[in-house]
Amino acid sequence: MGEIKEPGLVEIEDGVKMIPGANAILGPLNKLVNWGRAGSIWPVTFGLACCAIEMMDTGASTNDLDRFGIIFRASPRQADCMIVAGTLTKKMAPILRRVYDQMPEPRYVLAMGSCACSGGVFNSYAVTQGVDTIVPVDVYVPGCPPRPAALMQGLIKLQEKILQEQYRWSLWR
Amino acid sequence: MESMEVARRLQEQFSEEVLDICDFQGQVGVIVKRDKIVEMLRWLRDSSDLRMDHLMDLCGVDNKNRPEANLQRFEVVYNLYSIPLRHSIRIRAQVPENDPCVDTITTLWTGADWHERECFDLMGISFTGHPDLRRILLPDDWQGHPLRKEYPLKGREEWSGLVELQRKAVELHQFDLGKGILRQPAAEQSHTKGNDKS
Amino acid sequence: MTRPMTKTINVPVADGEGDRYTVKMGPQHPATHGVLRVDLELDGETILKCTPHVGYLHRGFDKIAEHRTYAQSLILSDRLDYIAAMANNVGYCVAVEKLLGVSVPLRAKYLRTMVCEMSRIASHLLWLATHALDIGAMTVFLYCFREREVLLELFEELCGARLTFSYPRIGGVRQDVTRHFIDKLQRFINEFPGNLEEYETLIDTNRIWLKRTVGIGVLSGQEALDLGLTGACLRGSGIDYDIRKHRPYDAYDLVDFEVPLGADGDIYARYRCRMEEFTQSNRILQQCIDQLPPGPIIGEDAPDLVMSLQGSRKVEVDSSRYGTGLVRLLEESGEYPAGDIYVSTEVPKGELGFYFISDGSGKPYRMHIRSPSFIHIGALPALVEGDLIADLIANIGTLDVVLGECDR
Amino acid sequence: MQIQYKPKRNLLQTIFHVEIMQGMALTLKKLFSKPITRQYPDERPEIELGFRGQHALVRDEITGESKCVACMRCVTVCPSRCIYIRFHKDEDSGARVVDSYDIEALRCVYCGFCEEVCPVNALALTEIYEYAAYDRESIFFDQEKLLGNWDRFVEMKGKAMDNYVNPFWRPRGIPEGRLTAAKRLDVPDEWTVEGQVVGSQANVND
Amino acid sequence: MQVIIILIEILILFAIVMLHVAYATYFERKIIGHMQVRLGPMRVGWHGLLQPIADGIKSFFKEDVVPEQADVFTFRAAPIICLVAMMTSLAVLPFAKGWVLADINIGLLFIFAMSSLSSYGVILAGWASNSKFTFLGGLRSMAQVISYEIAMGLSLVGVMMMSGTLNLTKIVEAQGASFSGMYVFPQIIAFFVFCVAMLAETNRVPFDLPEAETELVSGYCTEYSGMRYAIFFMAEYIGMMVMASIGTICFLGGWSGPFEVALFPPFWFVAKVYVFMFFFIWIRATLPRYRYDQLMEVGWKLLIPLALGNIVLTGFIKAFTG
Repeated sequence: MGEIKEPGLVEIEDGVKMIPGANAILGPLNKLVNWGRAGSIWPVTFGLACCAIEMMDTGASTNDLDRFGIIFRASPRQADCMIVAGTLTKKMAPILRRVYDQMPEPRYVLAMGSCACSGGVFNSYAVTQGVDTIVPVDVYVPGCPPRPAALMQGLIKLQEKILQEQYRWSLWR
Repeated sequence: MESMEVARRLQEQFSEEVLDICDFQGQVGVIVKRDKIVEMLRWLRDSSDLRMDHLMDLCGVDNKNRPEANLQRFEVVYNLYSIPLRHSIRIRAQVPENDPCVDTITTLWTGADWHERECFDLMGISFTGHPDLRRILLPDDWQGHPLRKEYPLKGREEWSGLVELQRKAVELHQFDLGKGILRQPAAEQSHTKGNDKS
Repeated sequence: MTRPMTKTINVPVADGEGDRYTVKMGPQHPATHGVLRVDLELDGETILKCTPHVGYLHRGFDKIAEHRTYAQSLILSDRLDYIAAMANNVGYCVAVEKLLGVSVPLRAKYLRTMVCEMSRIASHLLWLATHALDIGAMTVFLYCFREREVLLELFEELCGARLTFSYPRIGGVRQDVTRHFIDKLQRFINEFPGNLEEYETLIDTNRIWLKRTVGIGVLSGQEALDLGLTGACLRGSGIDYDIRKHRPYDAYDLVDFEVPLGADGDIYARYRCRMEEFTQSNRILQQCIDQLPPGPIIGEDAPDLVMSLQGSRKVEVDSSRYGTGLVRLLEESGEYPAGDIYVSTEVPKGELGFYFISDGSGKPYRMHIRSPSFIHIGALPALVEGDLIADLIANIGTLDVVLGECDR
Repeated sequence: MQIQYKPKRNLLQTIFHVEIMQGMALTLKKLFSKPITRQYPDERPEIELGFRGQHALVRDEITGESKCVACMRCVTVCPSRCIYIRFHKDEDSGARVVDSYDIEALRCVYCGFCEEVCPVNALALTEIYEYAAYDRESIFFDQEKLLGNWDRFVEMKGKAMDNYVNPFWRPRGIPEGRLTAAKRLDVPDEWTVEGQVVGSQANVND
Repeated sequence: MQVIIILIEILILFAIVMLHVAYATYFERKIIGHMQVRLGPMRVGWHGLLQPIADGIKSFFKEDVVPEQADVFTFRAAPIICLVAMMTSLAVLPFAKGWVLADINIGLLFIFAMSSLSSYGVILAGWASNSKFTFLGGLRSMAQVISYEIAMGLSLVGVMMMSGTLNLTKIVEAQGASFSGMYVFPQIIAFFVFCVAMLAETNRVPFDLPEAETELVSGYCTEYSGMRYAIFFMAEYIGMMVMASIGTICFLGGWSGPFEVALFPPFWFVAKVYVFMFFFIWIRATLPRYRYDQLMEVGWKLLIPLALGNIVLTGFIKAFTG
């Protein structure tokens, strides 16, 4: 377990880092980076239950997520965002965490549907009550399952969130 | 053939084993002892005028709070159907609490394999002679059998794997650069009431 | 920058023992239709041993149902096989009606048959879509979703939700159909054969498709029966078992349809069976529209949504002020019949059975669901051992499994 | 019924890849056909009456408050148990007064049972579905938020709200005699038992 | 001075090819989208025109993960090998008369050498990631490239026999001088073999087994993230362009066309390359995927005999017509 070392960066508040005195160049660049990220969110296919079907439907012709530059990647290494679509059981929780850990920064999590957000009707021995106890969640999309347009609205919300970020760059080795 | 007729035939053949025959909404169940269950089912499957070749369902039941008298603590229920002759029957094998085990019927139907594993996993009834009796739906290191009546809906204590995971998640959250929300599972929060009182 | 917890999943590439090695496919894998995990022991690409692991979506349906009334548990059946939720709803209601001895009006029966068949088409469309995608034909996937979307919109118009309908009620259905709905459905029925032709143009006689499906995953009728397969998987092997014909429920004995049977028992035979079922379902839909009788849509003796429970506080409703509620309360207050019952219906995947034990309290004492997918995944090793990895994918596709139903 | 296979391709068809050419012709044809994509958020999907979306408490036009009478039927029927009502009895009239009405929307399964059993049509699942949020708190609805949701819904629907009938307040095809007084709303003819759609070959005398 | 000019030329070529690669992805997503009755990228820029740029920026600023148990040096080198090999083969392609970086005598052979070299990158990537899916992907790729390299080489032997040279410029010139103006007509069998082998060499549907998404997750690049994945992606598209260029040069008559485009001599060349690219995409939108052993069967039992037969046939025709 190592410390995060980012030479030259100063953390000005939680999660916000900057290089002192470099605003003039980095400001526009920051915008550009955020624009690129917001315009090309590649989610990892993490379909668990009912919501996965609506997620597929969102990617299909009628709604077409490709319009937003969103294409599903099978490998978490190439993904930017994880759409947790469906009930997360306790048996599945370690795998969710592992997939999340395999994703490179910057990474986002979108909890889709009641079950992912809070466990939903399945308040039983086998179901985790919300994925946000396992991974940090950026956007909650309510619905059971949310209709495709609702998922798209969630993704637009995520884009808005990305566009407001400040200097969240990981280093390229 | 009528289901009642099948039940009678079974009683004639295995008079020692059959304890009772019950009829509810047109469906006939035969309550039997567990000892000769494999022979009984084989006879039902193979005898030429019954030919119950389709095992529809197999499940375990916990009889703890059941009003009917003379039942053992557990029972294993077999639902059979004959595709060519179109009749069905239900066999209820009684299983005592102190020795919850039944002979496996995977020798008769390969498909019974997973049914029996499920029954073992959730009800804790073991099947002698089963080739691969492991937990199937729950993690291997799970404690208890959820479908028993004394097991509460939400379980008694948290599965150790999840506790460990949530601890790790909190520990690793400091390395996340994003602003996602990680909820502390332990702290009871006002917005996640979940008023399931059972 | 060092990051913790970013390790590869696997152990070193060769595990000793010559060329044998193991691969764990899933639970997060694009071809496993959800969260199925398959452990493979491979020699090169040949599968020596295949062990499916399920339970990653086990939510404890049986236990939850013991803590809900019969009316409330209806919503659980939505989430069983979420691709054909309507067929599950109907299956659940048929079982509970038989248990409680509730009768269903004829119009409701026809409506149920209609939505069941719509659901069958929707489910088979998704099966075809994912099956084709697994084998690599991605366009079929999107064409299928195009038609599925029409059906989902129809469902939405009927009951307000796209996937989890909760449309049937114990003793009837929730909403009547409108003229607009019927017209839209009629248009779908008319256009559907043309769309079927489109899919067939892309894959049916395509040489690559034939190479991937003919003679792969062969099961004889006796083997299929032995494994407990039902639905198109069993009929593809030539065994005539369709619950709609064997033990008719709803209006299936009033409509005319045929049960397609295959002979070869391979993936292609199962594929053709399901393609034929599309046509038959379309026929049933047309008959349902034509024969839809007038009358009530919910029975006189149907229990209330707010079911009273034996020995619990009665729901306080001032009936003089608010009438008798939406449907009649069981005034006997919790006198439910006690006994056990197994009722199965033909859902798109196969035989879906509900085993209920009632102790007369208004909540099921025990509910057990016999789900076709559970049995079908159990049969996977018998289908794939000795074949290649690519055949495993095709075989998972042909079994048409839904993990929500398998794990419950 | 035995299934029929299409005839096997002959040598010429094999050499010229006829079936593949047909497939390619189809995709090429589709290239020039009109895409069916609905461009959300510019074009929104048409939501049918009775879509089960965001929760709202109906604002009574006269009092400006919620219509809820705290009969607890919705709490009783809710399968996911996400409705929480606190009330006390008014000492003068004996009527119940609602203190708080909370819905944990993240736990809700949108089955619509609550609006169906509500005797006074106090609760509705509106046609609003876009309410994703960054935190849980904003999707936890208390009474204020629920009434606000209703206002938002009224604003969205505009004038059409004058005779709004939620299909779950007054399910289609249910005879009037089986409904509470408040649920006997004015509905289109088609929704009544008398005006229902009947098939052309139906045996009416049955 | 000469060196500087060449360097500038290389830079220009590099920039143009990169832009083409970026927009080839856009082209593919649009075409495939419309074939599937949807729209493809629409919202990043006008009609999604800035989509490739956004993808690039995102990839560039993405964290680069090297798995702990991977062979770090090989893992990092593999994508570079792929890209360099593909880029190098661009040097010998004549885009128009005189528009070529290195007009060498063994142009065709050089391209074969380079495209085989790039498959080393794939194999190394599969091995170095130390994951089974990538390993299987790498193995599949190796076997596939070896088998189809032969078929492809043999299919072009006919062209060499007719033109009598390996120099790409001269092949085009010889073609222009021939009876039909294009070798696709006399060499129709070779053209068929070439097209199939081309799909296999570039790992495209129906031969995309090394990266078959539903079987091997992402195949050999499963463990790659960020920029390194983007490099693989670029290499694949450059590979497609190189193959399309060879097809254009050897069968469709290179830069020659019905009329000269005055200001932009490579016009016909680029147009023909895009026809090939469209063909790639069209196939991808239509066909399912072969199984691994069937792929080998097609390669060894169908394509190689066909190509050999074509050589014999060409030889006879050559011998009798002089």
